[in-house]
Amino acid sequence: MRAADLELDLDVFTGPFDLLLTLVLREELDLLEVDLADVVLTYLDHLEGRGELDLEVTTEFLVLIAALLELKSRLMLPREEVDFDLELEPGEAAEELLARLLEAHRFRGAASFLADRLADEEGHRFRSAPLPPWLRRARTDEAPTGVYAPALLGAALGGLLRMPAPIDLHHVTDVKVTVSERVAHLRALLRRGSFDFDEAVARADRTTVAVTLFALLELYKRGEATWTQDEPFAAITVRASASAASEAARA
Amino acid sequence: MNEVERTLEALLFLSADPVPLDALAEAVQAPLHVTASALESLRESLDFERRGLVVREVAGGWAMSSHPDAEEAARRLLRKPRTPPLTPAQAETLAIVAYLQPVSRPEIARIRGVSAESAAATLIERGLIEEAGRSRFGAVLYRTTELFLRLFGLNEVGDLPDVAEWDPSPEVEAALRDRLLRAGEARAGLAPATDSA
Amino acid sequence: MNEVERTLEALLFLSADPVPLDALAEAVQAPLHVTASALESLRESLDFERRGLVVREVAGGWAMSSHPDAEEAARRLLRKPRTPPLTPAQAETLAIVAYLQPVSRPEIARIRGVSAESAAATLIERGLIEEAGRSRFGAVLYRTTELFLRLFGLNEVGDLPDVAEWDPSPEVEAALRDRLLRAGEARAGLAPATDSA
Repeated sequence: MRAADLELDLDVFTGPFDLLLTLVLREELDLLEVDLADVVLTYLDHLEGRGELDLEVTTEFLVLIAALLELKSRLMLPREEVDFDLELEPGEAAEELLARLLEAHRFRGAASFLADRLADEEGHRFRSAPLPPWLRRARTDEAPTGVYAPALLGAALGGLLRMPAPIDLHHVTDVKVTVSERVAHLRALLRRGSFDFDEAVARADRTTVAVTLFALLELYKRGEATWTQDEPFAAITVRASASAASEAARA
Repeated sequence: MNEVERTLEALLFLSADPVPLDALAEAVQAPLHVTASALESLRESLDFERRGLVVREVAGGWAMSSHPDAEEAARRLLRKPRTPPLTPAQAETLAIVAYLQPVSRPEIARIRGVSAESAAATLIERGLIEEAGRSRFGAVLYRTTELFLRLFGLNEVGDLPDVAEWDPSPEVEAALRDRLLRAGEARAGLAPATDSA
Repeated sequence: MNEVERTLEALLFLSADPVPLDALAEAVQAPLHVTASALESLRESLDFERRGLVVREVAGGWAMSSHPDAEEAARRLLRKPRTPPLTPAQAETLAIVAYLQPVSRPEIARIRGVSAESAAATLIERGLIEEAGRSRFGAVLYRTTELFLRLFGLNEVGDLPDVAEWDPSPEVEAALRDRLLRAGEARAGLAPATDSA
């Protein structure tokens, strides 16, 4: 089964995965309303049911779902952001996605042409028999001399001696903020008992916001903090977790 | 059938690979144009007399093969199943190599959106593609082989149809682009655009 | 030529070994006597039309071969080493064997960063390299042949050109073998690509 055939039953959509993709690309279905986690869960159920792992299909699925996640995350980003020039604008992202779709379309067409052509040509079979014995072995003394240039070998070896260029990482931004820094920052705020997450990341850049979120998750894992949020996009109130608070009281 | 023609028929029978015209001419010790017209009349006589063999120009040389009409019987006799057809992954990888050669594996993976490793390995094993040196980053480049031309009945890679033949029509492309862009912009407009966070 | 005859001609062309009558009859789906007389008339028509091919009944069945008259031309065409240009993979493999011989296949693969299996097989088939015993770990070792020397116009392996001319980083001081292995591992992504030496 191809990943495209995966049957989905989501809140906003019921049908095969490839139809979902088509509808999203045609904007007939709002990607923001599609719960991609449900798509992944459906796929995991499917894998479980099959009991075997087809790597080709799984890879195809991962690529499709990753493309959707990328697109969805771009759609959710505020457009006015200018200081965040690492990423493409949604428009550029769509252009890039389109270019990829067109290129893939082109080569899928060429691929089916080749597959058909091979099938058509199959009737022309070639003989694969060894040469008769009297023709089989060429004698060295009958061989022409100097057909190949020795420089060919030197050049090939020179190519093999070349060290590949180190991978260029200059486009990756330096990490200016670390999780432990942000953990320390959050712990400082926690001493007040509770605080608003927005407060913790006031005037921070996007990377710092993300790292602060990681730091918060880390504190939750360690049982130092927990949080509440009344509704989506409402303020997130972070407070020291009960156990941490009691420990602090004992101390 | 004249002397040159029958000798050429014997040579093509013996040769496993397509033989270039000049090598045949040298072997039959006849001028190029005599050899070329003898090959042409050999090709015609096999066809005209409805024989079981076909002589064609493929992969830059002349080659003899069985007639497709004998395929059913050949399959019964040789008990060899058809050469396995190409899987979609192999066909796509082969198409990318055929049209963009020389092309590196990362480039193939980028176009396909999935790794091309196992498909490329199978195509190499089947002799349809081969290494063609290295990119400036040291990645192995691939190109199609002579066997590829032979199995696909092509004289040279240039005989492949223009890849643009499979492009979606400009209308479809424009509509797709338009929708993608509008989707992006509409969503961006709707998303919470506060910068206070 | 009728349907059975042309199919038989195609089948005999494809078969490397003599084919028993009953196997042919089964493949063309005709009774034994029909198949036998079709083979007979195929044999006669090839002979009568003075074609380059011969069909004969030999031990074990029917076989097709080239006409003995074409032997001289076949010798001119085939009995010389085939010297098509070396592919990049073949040139790399041959260079490694030539400069480091004797060298094992795993070592060649490590230096190249990709398997050298099919390139090595072709080089052996063309008589440019040959096996030279086994390493102490049991891997097959390769060395170049007399034919190699002749085709490259060399008197002995010591006459190979100095690599210095093509050396991208001549300042590095280490044995050729070590440097090749290091670069190969860096290409395969196993080692940092920095020039540590």
